[in-house]
Amino acid sequence: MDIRTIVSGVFLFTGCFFMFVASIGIIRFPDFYSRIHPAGKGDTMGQAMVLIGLMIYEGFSFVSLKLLIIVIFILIANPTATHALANAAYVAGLKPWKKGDKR
Amino acid sequence: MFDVAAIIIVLAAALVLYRAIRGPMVCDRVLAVNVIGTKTVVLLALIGFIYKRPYFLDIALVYALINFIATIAFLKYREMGRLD
Amino acid sequence: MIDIILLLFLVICGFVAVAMNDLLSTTIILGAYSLIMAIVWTRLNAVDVAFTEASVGAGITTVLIIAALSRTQRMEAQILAGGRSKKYEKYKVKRLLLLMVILVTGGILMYGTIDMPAFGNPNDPANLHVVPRYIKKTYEETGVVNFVTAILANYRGYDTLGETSVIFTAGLSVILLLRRKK
Amino acid sequence: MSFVLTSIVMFLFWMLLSEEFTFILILSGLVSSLFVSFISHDLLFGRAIDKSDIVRVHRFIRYLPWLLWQIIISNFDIAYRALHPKMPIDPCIVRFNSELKSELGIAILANSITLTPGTVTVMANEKGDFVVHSIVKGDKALPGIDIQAKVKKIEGVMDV
Repeated sequence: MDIRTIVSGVFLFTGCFFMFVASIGIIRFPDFYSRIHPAGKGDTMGQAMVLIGLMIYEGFSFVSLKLLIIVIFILIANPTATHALANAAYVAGLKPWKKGDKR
Repeated sequence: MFDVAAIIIVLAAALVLYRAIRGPMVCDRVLAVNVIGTKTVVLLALIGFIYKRPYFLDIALVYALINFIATIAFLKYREMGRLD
Repeated sequence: MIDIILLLFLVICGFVAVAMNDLLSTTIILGAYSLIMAIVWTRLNAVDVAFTEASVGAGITTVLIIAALSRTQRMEAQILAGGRSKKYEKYKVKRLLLLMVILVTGGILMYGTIDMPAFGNPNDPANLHVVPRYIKKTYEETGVVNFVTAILANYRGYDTLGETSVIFTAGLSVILLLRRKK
Repeated sequence: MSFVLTSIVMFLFWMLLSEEFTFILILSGLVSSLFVSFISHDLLFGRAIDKSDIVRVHRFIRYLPWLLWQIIISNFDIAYRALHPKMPIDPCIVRFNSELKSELGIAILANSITLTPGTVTVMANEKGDFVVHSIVKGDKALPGIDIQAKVKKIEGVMDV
């Protein structure tokens, strides 16, 4: 166990934790608009964390360059996709959930 | 290490699948499938590292691109009512 | 462990996709099915099958089905919601009949698999003739690193070419059908 | 100009994916990247690149650490709200007009709002109108003026 493995493990499991929390959020939150929050943030960051952990484990090579490209693409595309989804729901006229409505 | 992480992510995807099945609206389902897609990308990268065959990353890259396309096609259908 | 969860996923997705009333939701669930199927292919080390599953199953098929849906009805016909009408009773009988047919067919197919040799046994006749050659000589004969890819694209090249042309024709006919007349 | 740049980017991407440097691979990569950029060279670099773009990229890189820090904070926020047994959320929708003009600035602001704590962009159009869904009411609902100021600084003297 050298120091690099430990650091990459920390990144890996932090990312896994955030992805898991995002899933729980998607299940628990009451309406579509609030479900977008964990999908847009938790997943983006969890995924970036896991892939950065893999990059640290791998060191500098073609593989980590590919991982970097995936991370950058996802940091751009994932918020855009959630934003597009929210836009579709907004255009369709979906009303947001208010505090006090039933879940 | 990678095995445990992969299992955690698969379980998270299982939770999201519940939302995809239950989801009261179509939008919820698309959101859930989009999230499953991002988890799939990570899972593919992890499987590549488990098997020590990092060329699996190419599939992960293709996935990251395709996941986006399907979502955008669906949204175009919802907004315009057609695809062409 | 992961494999079992993934296969369970596939079964659940299949059942749900059949049970849905809304065709758009079914399409989306099938998208999730494809995503998971590609992970299974990857775990079986069949990289290019996973590629195909990713691009055809999750990408193009979803887009094409949505394009087809945009020209037709999305929801299932209202017979289901009809309650206790005579038509509904007839529908129920028909459905039971269909279930019987499916069960019998499935049973026959399952019976057929009993004669097959055990999976992964090295002494089976299927694993004695060409498989050792594929494993040993793939790299020197074809120059391809992954031998699932080599089998698909080199040794069975004509087969794959036929499949590809079928998919290409299907794509062309879908474009012809869906193209909007100005 | 845009043709050459696009084909260079495409060819670099090809080399990255292939990882092997044999003659046949380089040749086919060259041919296919030229073909792709022949079809779609106006997509990636729509207009000519001048000096202000380089300044803008520099400013954007300086903006990134702050954004990363905000992403981390927002994740802890989401984790707290999702795991808390009572789920302390009180969503509302906020409309405002940012005075951004360029498409790039609007895109950056929309993605930044989605990634910062408590808010998600629901709609943004080219006039700079934003509709934001916030998970808490009150002061925190409106995405801070500082994000807008920061993005405006990146946008800089835009001549569009």
